[in-house]
Amino acid sequence: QEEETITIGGLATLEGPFAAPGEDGLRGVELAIEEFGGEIAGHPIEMITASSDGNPDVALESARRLVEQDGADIMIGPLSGSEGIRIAQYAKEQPGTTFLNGGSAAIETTLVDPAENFFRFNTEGAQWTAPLGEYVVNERGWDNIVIVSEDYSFPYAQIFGFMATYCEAGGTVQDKYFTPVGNNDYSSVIAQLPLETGEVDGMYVVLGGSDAVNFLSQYAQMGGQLPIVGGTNVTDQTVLTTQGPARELLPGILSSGPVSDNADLEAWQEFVQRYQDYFGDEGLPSPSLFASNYYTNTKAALLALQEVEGDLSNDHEALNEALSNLEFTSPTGPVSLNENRQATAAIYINEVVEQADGSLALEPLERIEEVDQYLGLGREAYMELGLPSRDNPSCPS
Amino acid sequence: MADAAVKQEEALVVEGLTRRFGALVAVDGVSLRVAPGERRAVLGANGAGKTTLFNMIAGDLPPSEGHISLFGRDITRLSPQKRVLEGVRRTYQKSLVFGGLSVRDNLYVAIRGATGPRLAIWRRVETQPDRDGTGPLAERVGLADRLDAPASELSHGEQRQLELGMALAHTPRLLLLDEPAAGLSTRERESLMAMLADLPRDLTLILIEHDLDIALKAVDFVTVMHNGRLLAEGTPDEIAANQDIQDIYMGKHGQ
Amino acid sequence: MTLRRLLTVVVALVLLVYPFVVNSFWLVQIGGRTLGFGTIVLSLVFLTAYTGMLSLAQMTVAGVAGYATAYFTAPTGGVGLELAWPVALILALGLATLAGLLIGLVAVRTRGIYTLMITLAVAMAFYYLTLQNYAVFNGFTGFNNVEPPVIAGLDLGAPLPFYYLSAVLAVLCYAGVRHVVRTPFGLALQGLRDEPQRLQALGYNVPLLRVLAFGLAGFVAGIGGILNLWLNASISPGSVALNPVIDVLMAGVLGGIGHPAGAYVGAFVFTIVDNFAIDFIARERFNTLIGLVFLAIVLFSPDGLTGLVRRAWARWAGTGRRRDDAPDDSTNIGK
Amino acid sequence: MASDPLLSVDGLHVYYGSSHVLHGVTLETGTAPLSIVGRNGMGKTTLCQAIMGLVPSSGGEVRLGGERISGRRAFKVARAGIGYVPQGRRVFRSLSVDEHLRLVGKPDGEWTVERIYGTFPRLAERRRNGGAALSGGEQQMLAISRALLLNPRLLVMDEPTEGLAPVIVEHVVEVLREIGRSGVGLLLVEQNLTVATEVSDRIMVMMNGEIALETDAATLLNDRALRNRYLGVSAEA
Amino acid sequence: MEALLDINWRLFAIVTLNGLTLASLYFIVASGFSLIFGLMRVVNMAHGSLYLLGAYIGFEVSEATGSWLLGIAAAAVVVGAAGAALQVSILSWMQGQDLRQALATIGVSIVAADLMLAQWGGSAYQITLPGAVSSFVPVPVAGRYAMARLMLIGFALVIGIGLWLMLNRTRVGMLIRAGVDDRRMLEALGVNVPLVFVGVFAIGAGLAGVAGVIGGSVLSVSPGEDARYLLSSLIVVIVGGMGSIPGAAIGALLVAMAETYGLAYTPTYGIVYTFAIMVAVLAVRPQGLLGRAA
Ligand SMILES: Nc1ncnc2c1ncn2[C@@H]1O[C@H](COP(=O)(O)OP(=O)(O)OP(=O)(O)O)[C@@H](O)[C@H]1O
Ligand SMILES: Nc1ncnc2c1ncn2[C@@H]1O[C@H](COP(=O)(O)OP(=O)(O)OP(=O)(O)O)[C@@H](O)[C@H]1O
Ligand SMILES: [Mg+2]
Ligand SMILES: [Mg+2]
Repeated sequence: QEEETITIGGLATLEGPFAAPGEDGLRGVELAIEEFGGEIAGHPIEMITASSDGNPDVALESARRLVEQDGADIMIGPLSGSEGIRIAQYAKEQPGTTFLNGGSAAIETTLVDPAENFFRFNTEGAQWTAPLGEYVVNERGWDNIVIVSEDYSFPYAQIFGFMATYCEAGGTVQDKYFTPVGNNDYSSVIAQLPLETGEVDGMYVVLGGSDAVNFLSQYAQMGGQLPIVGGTNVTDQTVLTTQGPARELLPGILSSGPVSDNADLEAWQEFVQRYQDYFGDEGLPSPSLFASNYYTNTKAALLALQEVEGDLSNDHEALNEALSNLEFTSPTGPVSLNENRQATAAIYINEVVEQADGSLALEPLERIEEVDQYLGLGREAYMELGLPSRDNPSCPS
Repeated sequence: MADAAVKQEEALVVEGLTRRFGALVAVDGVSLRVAPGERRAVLGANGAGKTTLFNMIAGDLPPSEGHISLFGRDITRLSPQKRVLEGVRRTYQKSLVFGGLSVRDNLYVAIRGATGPRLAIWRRVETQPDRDGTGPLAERVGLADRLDAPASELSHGEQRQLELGMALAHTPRLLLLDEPAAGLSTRERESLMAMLADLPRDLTLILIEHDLDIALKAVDFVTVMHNGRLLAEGTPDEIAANQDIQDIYMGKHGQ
Repeated sequence: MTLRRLLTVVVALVLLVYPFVVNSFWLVQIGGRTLGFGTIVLSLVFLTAYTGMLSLAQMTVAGVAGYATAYFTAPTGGVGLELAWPVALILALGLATLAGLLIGLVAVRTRGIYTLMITLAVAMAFYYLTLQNYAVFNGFTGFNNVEPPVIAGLDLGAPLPFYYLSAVLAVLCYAGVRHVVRTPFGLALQGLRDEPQRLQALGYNVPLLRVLAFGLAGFVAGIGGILNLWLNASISPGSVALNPVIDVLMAGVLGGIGHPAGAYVGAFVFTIVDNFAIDFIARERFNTLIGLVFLAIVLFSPDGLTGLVRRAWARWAGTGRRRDDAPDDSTNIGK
Repeated sequence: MASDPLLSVDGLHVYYGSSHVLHGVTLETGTAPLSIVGRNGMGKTTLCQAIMGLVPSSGGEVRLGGERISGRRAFKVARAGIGYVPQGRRVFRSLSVDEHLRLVGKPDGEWTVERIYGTFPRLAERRRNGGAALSGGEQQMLAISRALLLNPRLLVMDEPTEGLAPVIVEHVVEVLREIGRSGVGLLLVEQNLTVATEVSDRIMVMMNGEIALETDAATLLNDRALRNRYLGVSAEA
Repeated sequence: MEALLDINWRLFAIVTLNGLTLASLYFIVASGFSLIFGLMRVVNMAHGSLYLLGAYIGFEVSEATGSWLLGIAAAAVVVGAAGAALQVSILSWMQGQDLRQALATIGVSIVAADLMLAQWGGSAYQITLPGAVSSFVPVPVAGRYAMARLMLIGFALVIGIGLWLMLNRTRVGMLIRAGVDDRRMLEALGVNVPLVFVGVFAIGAGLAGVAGVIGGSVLSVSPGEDARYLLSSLIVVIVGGMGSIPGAAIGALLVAMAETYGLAYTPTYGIVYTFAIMVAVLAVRPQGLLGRAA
């Protein structure tokens, strides 16, 4: 007989510059539900959505609407870092709902006083970049770099992860340049940067979206030739789908992150195939990082639901228990959670390449398995480092 | 009379007052002495500098040179609103009324401005004791039947009447009227005359007016300006008889 | 019975009964937000309707109160200073008033549309400041976990108490504004809106009045800001960014920027549209819908929804419109 | 009628919101000047504005030389040949005197910028002053000049002598008489009875939004009772 | 002492050039805004949207035709027409009610932003410059400098001088100022004021379109740029004085210089300096540096 419907609320950024990634994230949710035939143990699964514009206040408002008004049993989202912190905090007010992360990657969400019913099956910003620091020292032989970054928490986390292993491996950072959010003319920063290798071996750039495009093209305009490693956002879909001359500057850039377009991984290819089949022209040519993260989290929820046969009694006691112990193969490989309900998973080191059809894609150079929340330093040592900021970390000189 | 005593007695003393707009000298070294209770007219062709003189006395324009003193006190540097508190009130040649407020509220703001406290915030205007003053005031300027109309809906002439009413809200020591009769109909001009005659004797009045019927009848003394300078001073009869002034200002009217 | 008296009774009843007919979302997120956000809008309407100065910095002033409350009650990551909550709240409201006064000082010699531009720029300056400054504003992250106080066992953060707290404060602010505009001070403000030179010639200190008006508006916005902070339990630069700043204006216009009641009507409608527009139109394009609704109001009812209602009432009652203390056509405001 | 009158106003009604201000005004005028007098707030300005298309009328019509102009936009009314001197001067504050005149002036035509400067030498002296930086009387001269420069068929003047010095008033009276002689129509609203009667022989009195009386200058000047009744004048003028 | 000698003059020269070229871009964007605001007292909050639209149109056309100049022309025409349509269909109904017009344009900008997002997505676009300008020119002290950026200065000069001539050497400028002072009176003098206003609005909008193409070539465009350039235009005009073209130039210079020097020497508060300048100017001259007293 028909069981009670289980409602999944998808929260993503559907307004403003991050609307495209937000929409792709929700495609991930839809795809996962579809994969289970829209039903778990006789419970029809219904998906409802709400939008934010990247502002935590708005994200909270939408989450409340999904949970308190529309009665979402399970929440998937949100997309960006500070929204995630806010939603994880809201989760504590709503023990009767299970929250899974969407795409957000702030460290604090699952590190500082984490909520019992908030789960993140994707890796976060510092995890994404941790392997890269080591890689550039060991494989590229760079031991002195400059960093150019936007001045807010996500880039801090990315630099934090990167430097944690980079310094350990013997690298030094010549200088960090933080540019205020909202700036788009980088010429005056560029005037201070080395244009060619010499004393400095390379540049680590953490700028998102059009800022990355602006920076890279202005740097090239001024004749800059330093090799570039990028934060995860420098090579995401919004940048790779750039139109115009800046495209030519992207191939060759190194970066790291949880996905790689050309990964030779069965789970990934299967996911891409499924995505392309289901969405056809409506979706992006290839699923974005956000589609993958939302998909992974939704899939985790559905797997756990399946395990408990849709039992949501007692404030989702069984479901939350199942989620905590869940291990499965996501599009990027095996995932599991630690005691903070934060994923441990694989990270790729990628290089941007131009495909045969002219589009740009991430080519995997290396895959690092089981990167955990503590970046392999162990909880004690990691907690010693403190939270990332402009000045933390800095390589001991 | 000793000089000091004269100073004491003058209501308004203007000395060497000058105002330049770029190269143009709108008011050029004008000196005036107006006794308390005197009614004085300032006549002069268009652009002679009459309004500019008023602007400086009332503080709306800083003078380029010269001094102004009121009842023996130098007010040259005082801000306009301080001068009001010293007892100066004026009307504007172009009516400035509060369009969004009713006639009654317009008058009430004027009454409050004179007596204070101006920024009282605890009691509503309806329960303020001095609110009653608005009725008689409106009566005086012929607006009694328009008390509740918003000022923006008054006709031009009615706005002139309101303009006058706001200046009369409180008996000032020095009243400056800039063409009070302009825009008034014949009937309202007569009321104006009557009202001017009724003003308390200790009030000092200076009047700019092109309507000679009013200008010459309502005053004791006339000052004539021309091109920013003082051209002549005298009783109305003397002025009316002055041929130069007839030529440059009055035309055949004065004959 | 006049429209006003009838409405007063109806509104009072609705406010009292509302919590018992709605779920927690409608109680807090719609009701609480309408009242708190509406109070911020009220400060804008007050300034615009009665002083002719359209300030887009009201969200900023509210943000100052919010940040101050957070700073003094919920220190985060080494930023902040824990104080007893009454002290914290007094400080927060004092700082908001001060911020209002300072913005008033900056804008004191401007009018109408020029004030709008300058206050918008001030608002954006504050936004960038909060974003870049870590010592006081904790930068991009801001403050999280800011809970309202528990007084004598009553948790003001719980939905019902929070709602009533918001309602009481909103009613007080509204009544306060209605009162002030009919005092000599309020009349002087309106005089300043219409003809500042004349007001000065009547013995009023015009710049002082302007600055005081901003200060008063700052105080009201501060109350709204604290309610807004508690509603979200946190504050960050996003709370004072361009979007929320414009939201205040949008809500004011929706409700009618010529009358204080418009503030809450506007805040309510805005909150509803903001939350539910996504249901009316496929998930991508609901911002177009919001924009169009807003445009339609600006085009067809310059005095907003309250204006519509008042005109409808006037027609229905068959009488010529009685003039209220606020000018009926807000079309000229801000000129 | 054989030929259409220059201006005919027929049953004109105007409302401001719910207040009825013009109650069916009817008048006709040819090239001979016509003056309208009346107490404050009787609707004279409203009539002028309604003729110009600056306030909407809700009944009746206005014709210029037989051509219906009511309902048209103000600029079309002006182009049809009416020059308007508004009450309260309404000069453009950010235009200099010279710019005002050049804005409307045409090189050909009866009135040229040079002729204006000849007529009002004061304006020539102040040609660089901005509209807001003029004395009241200078503004009034400018407002009159602006209308003259259009070289209209009909001049509608709303209290054009307000704020002018007596010599200038005389001068304006001269100019208006000359205009009357040159075949240009004139509708003059005046508070100054002397001016009204000197310029035109035909006088209308407006009261409460209606033409209450039509008479000639001599009658009005000589009949105290009549003046008293319509204008509220008690003493002799 | 040592520190003084230590100044990196090359850096200083480059940063100064950067400031100049950024100022040029700001001026180009703000000129249309200043024109519309100064002459018609319309605070066109959709100016940023027109900028963005111009950039997208310029991109499409120059990609399709391979000609950058055609891109500019198309943007000028299309965005100019869009501006005219905005004036005719919405703003003319509320002429003289500046607040309402500002609000209406806010509404328009919300809708426009959403529709452009639907059409062009969230990616960053860059318009290909003609080959000739993608080179370097030697500059004393600074070493060498990108031609593309220097080109901005040229554009700013051309646009600035053109506007100045239009406003000060033709009757149009007079007409518009008069229309703003007292629209109804101007109509009563026989001027078709609505038509004049549509014309001005089209020119102002067209300038925004051109600015979009230029900005999209030297930097890039993506959603969100609309608000950014609206804000910069606002500040430029506030600082420089409304309606004054030389004022806009000076305003742009001050704002851009503050931003670039700030970014180079004290990056953290670079953006805040801009606002500090604004407040300082206002405190001394509320009508802006070259603005006429209101
Ligand atoms: N702000 C100003 N800038 C430049 N010139 C001005 C300014 N204000 C007034 N003037 C000039 O100064 C002269 C004196 O002006 P004022 O207003 O005092 O004349 P008035 O005597 O009152 O004339 P009227 O009788 O016409 O009102 C005039 O010629 C006028 O053009
Ligand atoms: N905008 C308006 N709204 C409402 N009522 C108005 C408006 N303008 C004028 N009135 C009213 O219409 C009536 C006629 O006004 P109008 O200006 O035509 O009078 P007038 O005869 O020209 O008077 P005056 O001699 O004072 O200029 C007056 O009672 C006035 O209060
Ligand atoms: Mg004068
Ligand atoms: Mg009149």
